Amino acid sequence: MSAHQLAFLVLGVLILVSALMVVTVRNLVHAALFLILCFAGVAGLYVLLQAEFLAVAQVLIYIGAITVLILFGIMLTRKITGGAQPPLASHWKAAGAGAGAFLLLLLYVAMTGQWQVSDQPPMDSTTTLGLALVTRYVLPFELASVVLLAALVGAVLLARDETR
Amino acid sequence: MNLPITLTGIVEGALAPLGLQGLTPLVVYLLDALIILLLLIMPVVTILIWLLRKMLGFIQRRLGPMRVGPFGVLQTIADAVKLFHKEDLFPANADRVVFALAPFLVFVPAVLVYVVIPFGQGDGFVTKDLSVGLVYLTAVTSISAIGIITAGWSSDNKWSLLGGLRSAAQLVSYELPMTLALLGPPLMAGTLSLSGIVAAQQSVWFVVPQALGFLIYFIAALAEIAHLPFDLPEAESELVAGYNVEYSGMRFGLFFLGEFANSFTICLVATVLFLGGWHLPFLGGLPLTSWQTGLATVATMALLGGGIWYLNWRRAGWTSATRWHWLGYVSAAILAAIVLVAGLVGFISVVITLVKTSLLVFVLMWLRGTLPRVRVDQLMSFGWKALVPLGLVNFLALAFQAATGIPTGWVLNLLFFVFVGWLLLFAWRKRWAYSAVS
Amino acid sequence: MSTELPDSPEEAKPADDIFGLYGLEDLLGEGVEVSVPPVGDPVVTIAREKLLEACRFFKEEQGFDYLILVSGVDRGDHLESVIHLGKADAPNIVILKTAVPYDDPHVPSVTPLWQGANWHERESFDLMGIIYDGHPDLRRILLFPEWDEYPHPLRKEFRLPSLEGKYTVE
Amino acid sequence: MATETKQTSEPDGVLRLGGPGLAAEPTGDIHEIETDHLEVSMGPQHPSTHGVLRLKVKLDGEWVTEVQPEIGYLHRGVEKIAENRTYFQFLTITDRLDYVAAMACNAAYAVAVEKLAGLTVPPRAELCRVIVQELDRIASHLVSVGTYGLDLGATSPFIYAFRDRETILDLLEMVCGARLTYSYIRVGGVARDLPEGEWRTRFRQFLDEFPPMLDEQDTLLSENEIFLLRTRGVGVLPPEVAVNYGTSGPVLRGSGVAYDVRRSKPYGLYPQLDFNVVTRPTGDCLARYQVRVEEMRQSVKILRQCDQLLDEIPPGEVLAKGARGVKPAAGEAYASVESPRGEMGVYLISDGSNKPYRLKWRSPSFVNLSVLSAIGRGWKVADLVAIIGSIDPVFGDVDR
Repeated sequence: MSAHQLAFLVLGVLILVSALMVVTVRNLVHAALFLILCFAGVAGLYVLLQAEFLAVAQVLIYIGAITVLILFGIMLTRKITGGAQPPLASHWKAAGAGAGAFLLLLLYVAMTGQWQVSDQPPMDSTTTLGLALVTRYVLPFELASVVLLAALVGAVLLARDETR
Repeated sequence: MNLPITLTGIVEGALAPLGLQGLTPLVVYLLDALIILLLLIMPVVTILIWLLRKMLGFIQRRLGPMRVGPFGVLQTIADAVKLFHKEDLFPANADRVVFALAPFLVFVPAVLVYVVIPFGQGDGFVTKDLSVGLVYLTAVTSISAIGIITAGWSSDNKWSLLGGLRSAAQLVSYELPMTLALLGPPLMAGTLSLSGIVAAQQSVWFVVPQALGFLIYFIAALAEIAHLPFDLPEAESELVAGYNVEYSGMRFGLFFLGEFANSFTICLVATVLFLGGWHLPFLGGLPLTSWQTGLATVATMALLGGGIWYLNWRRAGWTSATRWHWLGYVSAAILAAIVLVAGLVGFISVVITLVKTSLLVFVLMWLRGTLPRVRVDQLMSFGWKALVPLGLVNFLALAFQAATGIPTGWVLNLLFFVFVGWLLLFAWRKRWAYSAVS
Repeated sequence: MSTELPDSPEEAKPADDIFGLYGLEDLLGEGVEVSVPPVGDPVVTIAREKLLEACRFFKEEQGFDYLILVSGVDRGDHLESVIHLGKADAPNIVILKTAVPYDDPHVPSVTPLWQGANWHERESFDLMGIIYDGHPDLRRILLFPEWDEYPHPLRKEFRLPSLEGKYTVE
Repeated sequence: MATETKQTSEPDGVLRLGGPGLAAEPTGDIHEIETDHLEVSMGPQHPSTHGVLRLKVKLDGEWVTEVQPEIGYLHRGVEKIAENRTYFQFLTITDRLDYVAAMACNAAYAVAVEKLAGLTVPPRAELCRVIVQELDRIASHLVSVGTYGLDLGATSPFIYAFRDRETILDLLEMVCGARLTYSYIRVGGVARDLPEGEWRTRFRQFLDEFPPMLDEQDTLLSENEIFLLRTRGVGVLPPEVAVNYGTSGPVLRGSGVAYDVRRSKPYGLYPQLDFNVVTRPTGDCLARYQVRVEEMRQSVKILRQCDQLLDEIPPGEVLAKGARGVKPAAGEAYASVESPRGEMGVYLISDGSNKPYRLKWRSPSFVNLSVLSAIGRGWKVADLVAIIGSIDPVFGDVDR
């Protein structure tokens, strides 16, 4: 067994277990912490794929920014001790349907996609990514930035104190 | 490192009988990290803490640690031993697992950062020269925020929760201007690798064309590591000790160590990205040879020693207890001897990097000795209303310059220098004291 | 920036009539008694029904805007609530005394006139047991709320047990 | 932060003040979410409450919506002790009241007993009293100003201040052998005359060296933009409220009221001395800080004059005759001195015996602290720390 295989095995188990814990654990803060673990595992997968940029971006955005905000939100809205929540919320049917549909989609892509395997070491992924973003995928890129801008404006609007 | 017997060879030899040769790179990597941690970071942090306390003592006209070892050099070790002996307390209602893990979430990223930082010229002085080193840097440092928040939350203490919330808001807010400022050097160097960025500064350090970016980075990084004017998460006089109020023993020690490691890290990063890393001023164009750098090092250290001596002499009327100037001479002599005898270019480059870093660390200590703490709303408005727009303007100017060749970045910096000059003049002429009243 | 002030303490000593103290007596009639002792400041003894009125008179007509002290004294046969009034810009002091019987230790609070009386009156209530009617928040201040060993330790009936028979220098 | 103080008169007729945070009352639909106020207990072990003060604080986020001081953790029943000690014995207890400025406590008590018993203090003793009181005032203000820096996160001013305080404590130690609980000012005079020789030299040296040192230390704070941001316009106490609450000392003078017992109700040698009553019009934390710093300069000015007077008033009697076993006639007296924290008064009632019948201590810290619940609301927690520091309570004095 090579290091790669071992690492993949460990990471896969880690991701699956922590993802399961996110949805089953009763304490919201614990769920957020397991989410971090899950994200970290995904970042590890990217490293195995030699997509270093994606790996660090995963850590930077998902762990460093998003979960911090999630934790922040939980702490602001929950009691300090984080009262236990029922693991299955009221919308579990809809959530299950959505997740199932997504699973099917993923399976379909995985089955039908044409996966290229190459012995060549990958190019400098940062340059490739950057070029692709501003040339071939410039429309989605710009759309995403417009969405972000809208979110930003909305946040400012919500946070503005009307009394002042 | 170019050892005659390589680490890889040893590990491979040990693993081969077990049929696990495939794991060699992984194990080598882990061992490498361990060696870096034990041989580089722990001693550096230990010495650094001593140095910081000495500097603070110097600013505050006291001696600093003096009891343990000659001039108190072993004080940090004594402190660590003391912390290890302390009882590891858990508050009754604490979330035990999270409470136990939080210090590691703060300390481990602080150490992981060193993986990509080039301490000197050549491959031997960087653990793993990632092509995305800079992104790695920001990514890893952002993890420690989680440790601080969870520490504050899991303690089940209102003060520490307030500390955790404050730090979450602060870290998220200041990550933005810091990242914006960090985008400058790769724009000019054309690479995200840290050694690549250092190499690009051979002729001119990035602090010259990017003085504004450097300043934004330094201020935002101070807030990121919760250093003095921005140390609200652990504001002692307001939140008792903030997020770490319930911690004891070595868990507290980890926060403490992580904090000092972070102080060192931001200075090191600033050195690498903006102060030219191991390049010497005005000698950048020349090939790095041992005698030149040796002379330059001696000159620098002599200047330092002389400066310290001068300060001491000027203040001798108040207190003659601190005789610091000889320390400057001794360190200059030791360094000169090392440089001249060994003549190791790589080693010299490490020394240069560390000297620059120490100067920045001194600035850090200077701030700590001088400034009061800002208030939380002032912190936020400064970050969002001053640093973020400035960072955006700076980044846009640099990007425009990089794309078109029109020197917008230079113009912006010129404006910045003019502004700073005006500000200094203003501050000099405006004597607040009591001229207006009484 | 200093206020104009008399040059010596002798000058600062007020003559009786500057105060309008006798005017107060006219105003309030019975139940007010004024005396100027040889040592110390003028004392006005007032029945408790008229205390608030007198305080208002002193504050608004006589300019005694600065409340120095509200205290309680155990006179042996009755309690006494003592108010020291001063001025922020002059050296005058006037002392207002109100007798309070043990069995009905009520006296009007002067907090509506001076916020500063709040803590003084709480302390007097705490240690001396005088109840100030109209006080916004009359509870113990120095002793802890559950204190009941000697309810009001500054009263003369409470003798320090540890000092009984000791430390008496004659 | 703009200078913004709200003043409301609520139904119970109680005047309430508050900072800008009181404007942040939620309105509109979006805010109609159930929110909890965080109730925290600040102290008695909190590092910035200057002793055993406990504040019950209600927080809305970081805004303080209500602050309720709880005191009494250091209550020792001093007034009861006084009734069981002779006039002479009680003097040492007074050291334990305002332990940061024990000379002022000695003086307040001594002046009151002298007024009651009609004792005349020898002129040399009056001079000694002024010198030690002013030295002690500087020492006390140094503690206050230094720890104020510490409250706001600046560590160095504290160390600088304590360096200078050390010199004063050395001087006072040479005078009376104690560094904290002096018991130097006695009823009827002082314990002994000021030492000659080396003490005088060091005293003069201090007078020469201290002002530049004070300037240097003050530069660290009052010329620091962050310090100004943290104190200017924060915790504003309007003059009419300050008088209404009966505050005194730097708290009152910081609000622009020139009330200084040394001038308003002169005692001892002060009428002969030239000094200014320092006031600042703004009434914020910065004003209170500045008053303290400037008062130190005024104290140096007084001490300079005293240095000359030391040559003019010859050494001689320093304790009035019959002061030791003083037995005042039945009667009562109120006398006060200007302690570093304000009007420190003693209300003494004598029944003709050698023990006080009743002693009531008017402690400035107690009165000054009572204003906190009024001016502490509507600010951030950090401001609350700044406000407490600027009030500068000493808990030996508050709780007695």
